[in-house]
Amino acid sequence: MTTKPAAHKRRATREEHRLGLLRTMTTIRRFEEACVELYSATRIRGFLHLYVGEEAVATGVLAALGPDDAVVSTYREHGHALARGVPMDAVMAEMFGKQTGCSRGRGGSMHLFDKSVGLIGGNAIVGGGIPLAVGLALADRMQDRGRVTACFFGDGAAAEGEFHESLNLASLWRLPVLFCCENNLYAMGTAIAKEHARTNLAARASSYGIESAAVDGMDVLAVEEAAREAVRGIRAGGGPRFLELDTYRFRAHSMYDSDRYRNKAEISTWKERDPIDALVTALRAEGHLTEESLAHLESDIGEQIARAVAAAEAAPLEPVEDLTRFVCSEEVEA
Amino acid sequence: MSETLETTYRDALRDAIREAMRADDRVFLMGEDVGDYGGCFAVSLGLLEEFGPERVRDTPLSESAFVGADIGAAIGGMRPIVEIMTVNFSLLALDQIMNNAASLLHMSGGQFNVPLVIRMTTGAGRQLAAQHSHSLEGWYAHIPGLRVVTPATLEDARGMLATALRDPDPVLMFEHGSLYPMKGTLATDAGAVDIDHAAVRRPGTDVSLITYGGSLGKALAAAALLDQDGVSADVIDLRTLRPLDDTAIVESVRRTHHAVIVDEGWRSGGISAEISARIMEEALYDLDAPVERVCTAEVPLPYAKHLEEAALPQPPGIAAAALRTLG
Amino acid sequence: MTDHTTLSPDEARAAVQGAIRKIVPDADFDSLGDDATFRSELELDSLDFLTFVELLSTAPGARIDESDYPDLVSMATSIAFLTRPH
Amino acid sequence: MPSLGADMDEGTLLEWLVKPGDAVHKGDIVAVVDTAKAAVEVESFVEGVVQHLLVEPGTTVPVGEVMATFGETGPAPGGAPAPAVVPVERHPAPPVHSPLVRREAERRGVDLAQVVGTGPGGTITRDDVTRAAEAASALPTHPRPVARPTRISATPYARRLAEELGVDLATLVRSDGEPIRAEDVRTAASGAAAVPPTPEPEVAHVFRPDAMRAAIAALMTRSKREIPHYYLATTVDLTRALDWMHDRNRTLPVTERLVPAALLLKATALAAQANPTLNGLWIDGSFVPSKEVHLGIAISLRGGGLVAPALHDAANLSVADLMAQMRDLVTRSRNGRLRGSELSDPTLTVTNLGEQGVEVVHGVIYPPQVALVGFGRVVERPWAVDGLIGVRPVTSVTLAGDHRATDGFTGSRFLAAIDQRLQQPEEL
Repeated sequence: MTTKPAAHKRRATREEHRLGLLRTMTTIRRFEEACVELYSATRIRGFLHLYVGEEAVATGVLAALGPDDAVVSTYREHGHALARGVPMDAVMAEMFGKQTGCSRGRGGSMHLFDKSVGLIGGNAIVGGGIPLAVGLALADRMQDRGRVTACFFGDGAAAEGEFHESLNLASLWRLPVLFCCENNLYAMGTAIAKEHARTNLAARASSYGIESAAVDGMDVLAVEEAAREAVRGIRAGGGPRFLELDTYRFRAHSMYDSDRYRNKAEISTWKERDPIDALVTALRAEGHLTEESLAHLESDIGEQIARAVAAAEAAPLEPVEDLTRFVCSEEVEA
Repeated sequence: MSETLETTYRDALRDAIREAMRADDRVFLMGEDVGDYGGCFAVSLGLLEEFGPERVRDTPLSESAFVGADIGAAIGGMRPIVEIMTVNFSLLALDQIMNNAASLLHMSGGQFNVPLVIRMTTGAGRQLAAQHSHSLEGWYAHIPGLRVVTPATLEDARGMLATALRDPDPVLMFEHGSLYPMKGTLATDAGAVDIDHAAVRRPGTDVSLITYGGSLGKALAAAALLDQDGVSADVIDLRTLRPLDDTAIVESVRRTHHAVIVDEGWRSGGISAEISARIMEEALYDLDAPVERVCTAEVPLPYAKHLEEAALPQPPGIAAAALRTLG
Repeated sequence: MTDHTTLSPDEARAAVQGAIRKIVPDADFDSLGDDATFRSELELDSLDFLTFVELLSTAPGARIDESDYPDLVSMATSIAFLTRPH
Repeated sequence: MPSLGADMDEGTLLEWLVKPGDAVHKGDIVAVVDTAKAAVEVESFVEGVVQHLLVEPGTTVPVGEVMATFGETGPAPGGAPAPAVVPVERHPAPPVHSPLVRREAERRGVDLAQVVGTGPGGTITRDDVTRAAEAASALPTHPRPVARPTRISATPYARRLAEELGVDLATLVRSDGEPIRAEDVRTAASGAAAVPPTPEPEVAHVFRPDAMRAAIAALMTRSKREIPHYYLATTVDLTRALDWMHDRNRTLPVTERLVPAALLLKATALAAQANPTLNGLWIDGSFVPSKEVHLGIAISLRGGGLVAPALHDAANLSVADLMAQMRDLVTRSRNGRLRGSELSDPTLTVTNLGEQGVEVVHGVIYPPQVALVGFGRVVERPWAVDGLIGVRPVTSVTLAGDHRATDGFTGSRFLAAIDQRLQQPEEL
């Protein structure tokens, strides 16, 4: 993927950078659309939670991170994995449960891991990744590393005890964590107003002494800017930061969900704010994107996805004899 | 011969922590009241003064967050020792222990191991009533990806931690609350011990008493009672509940043909059931009587002393069970 | 039969009881009575009886021949035999 | 029919939202399907024009079934429809039978592969199995297997030990209903001369009275059930034998003196050596003679019970040695310290109940031996010798013989041989 920060390279122009963001968001969108089709055809199984509509959040936040930073995510993490630079072939193979998958077929859609880019999972327990992120940050602090850990979770997680315990601990110890709350207004099928006494989640984080901001999560540029500012503050030793990223998922919670708790008008209204469309419109208006270059981008991504699917289809399965590998470490530390 | 020193289980644990922290900068201790207070059971008394607040970290009462944070810190290159005050509080961190510590390595296809040691106090016998008297080590032994150790002797209290810290994967160490004041002598150069094998604490020929942790002393007392009846008991200290040392269990049963499992956990679905099942699987044709189990009565532990004593395994009950197997 | 010091009745009783107890450890002499026949009441067989004789022979002065066996059938006869001057 | 969840195998079409001729774009909702969990909208993954709708609303179809076809243009009457969805990999599912059905089929010997199911989706029901079984029984079939014998209750270790020591558990079933334990098996091995055991050091055998009673009960029951006994008796004049013994004893210390039993045993051993068809074991329907005479000596234990350990190779022992070994054997029996071989080796057993006062013993053979010799009490009886009547010490000698192995003729020759030996005590 393109947004894996590459500070050593020539600094991209502003236009190049924005085109990169577009490519990332579009890649996530098309990848997931392919997943829906593959799921319907039973090639992908298990739970499948789609990020469609929320692409600006992962894309914008991860554009603000450095290569050594860490990312902890949720079960709706295809976007984070791709935006962070996990190779698409490895993500797709994981969806297929193949040996070449980024978790060797043991994780599936909800548990994408890649040590090489600092992605410490896809965590399928709501709120379960938050303490983990705090601990990663603690280790960095104790070892004087300048690393930042970005921790993604949703509005649903903000009702969990682990959310509150972790925010308190991170603030208490001034740990370098960037809390990214993807507020898509629904905890699965329960609207935010039905689950939170106060729906202003950023304010809630503030109460723990964490500098917080609410950001338009449908605007990738706004997200990136807010994230850069927060990361700067964290690296400067100011302790954790909290971003509430207001967004919306265009599709149901998961494949089996009939979406009966939302009305179509609400969905349509949010679709008008499609983050990809918004960026396309802006780039066109500035003259940085033509019909041809957009078509070229789309066909490029289409081919990449087709290759990933073909590779996943062809990839070997993990041998059943290896079923119990990775329950315990295979090599004891010297 | 090496020199010996008079010590206690508590002091042996502290010496082990101190030695580990001196040897490796990555090792640190974290938990509720481990610092200023000196540890709820005084295990970490004095460590704050020696190592400072960065490495002896008092935490908020947030079991899930600080256990989760230690998992993160372990992944991040540290070697945390977490103290959970008592096993009942570990339930608040069960999500982290099970869904993260035990699962991450496998879920990530071998990419993220969690070199973490979680110590906690377990067991009853101190009139602490229903919420502070659990023996849930058997529960944790159910979970693949964890190692569960139960030091029952001074040597193990002194030596298991170092080995546990060398383990690349999470180790849960259950310290029975009644053992902390236990006195005895220990070699001054006592150090790391293996955490793979069970130990025969008293060899015998007629019946196997299979136990661990806080029940070891009771099993040994029962063995002394049996001795008076001319019955020779083989007392096995399991030491590690996961992975179980099947070989030691089976070898003992092959010697004696009669087995009694003594477990302070409840009987239904407990580790005693697992041990019994393994004996059936691997040594059925050596059994000359059904396996007997002496476990805690199926009640939340009561406060009153006589009720608590009645609920827990006691030497006469263990001896009686042994005699039942002998017909 | 050489003339040795003979046993007193109490010594003789003790010697008989000691010998019998070695063969039948739980023999109850109180309920047995002095006239009870050892072989039937205590279920002594010929080998047991031989052992009994063997044990009694170790008592001072006692040389017991086969012909003496009928004198050793009960406590009363045994005491009489052992206290009799030889 | 798309798969809308990992556990979805089929779906019911609720309604079509398109009709033939409609242009459809990728992502358009074309139908609503009931997945049994919820009504879910189905989107199209293709662009094109609806040609045929192949499934009627209200119909339940499996995942992967083609529901509609799309083309570049409108419907082409008679044209081959093109599938609209990615073909789903479907393996023919192996038939799933309920545990009840499987158990019933096994019990009745029905091959489920041959049964036509009438249940939902063609599944086989219990009634189907019943019908198949009844149909099969209407045909000439193999005889039903013989009912298995009642299961014997024994501990696993006892079972293993019984196999190792060659003990038949059926003979050890306890009257108290408790399972047979290892100890019962060892006790039985001590009473029953069985197949040669594995060499065993002297071990402690704690004989429990109740277990031993049960073992004796089982063994004797088996004997009376399996062995057709015949009985012979004769009376033997012991004058010479006892005179010889008393003479000998007179010069000896108590420890070396003989008892009459030693002479009786020696005579029996020699007689058995001369009549080998009485000395051995009945195994699997035939007699296996033994080269040595291992005399089993029935020894009553204090507190009840009985063992009959072997006096090895008795025929070749001097009377003095036999006497010494007999004493040792009796002592060790009563201390519970017999060797495994002693418990299992006897080839012919002698019971000497005469010691306890009875005049005649009609014994029960210890399986798998084929004879048992009994000696009664030595009594003084008027006895005619050379035309004169005198009072003589005599004993009654009996033989219980296994009629499968020998006849009365052999038995009487054997008793005569014992008599003969006892008349020449110095030859013993």
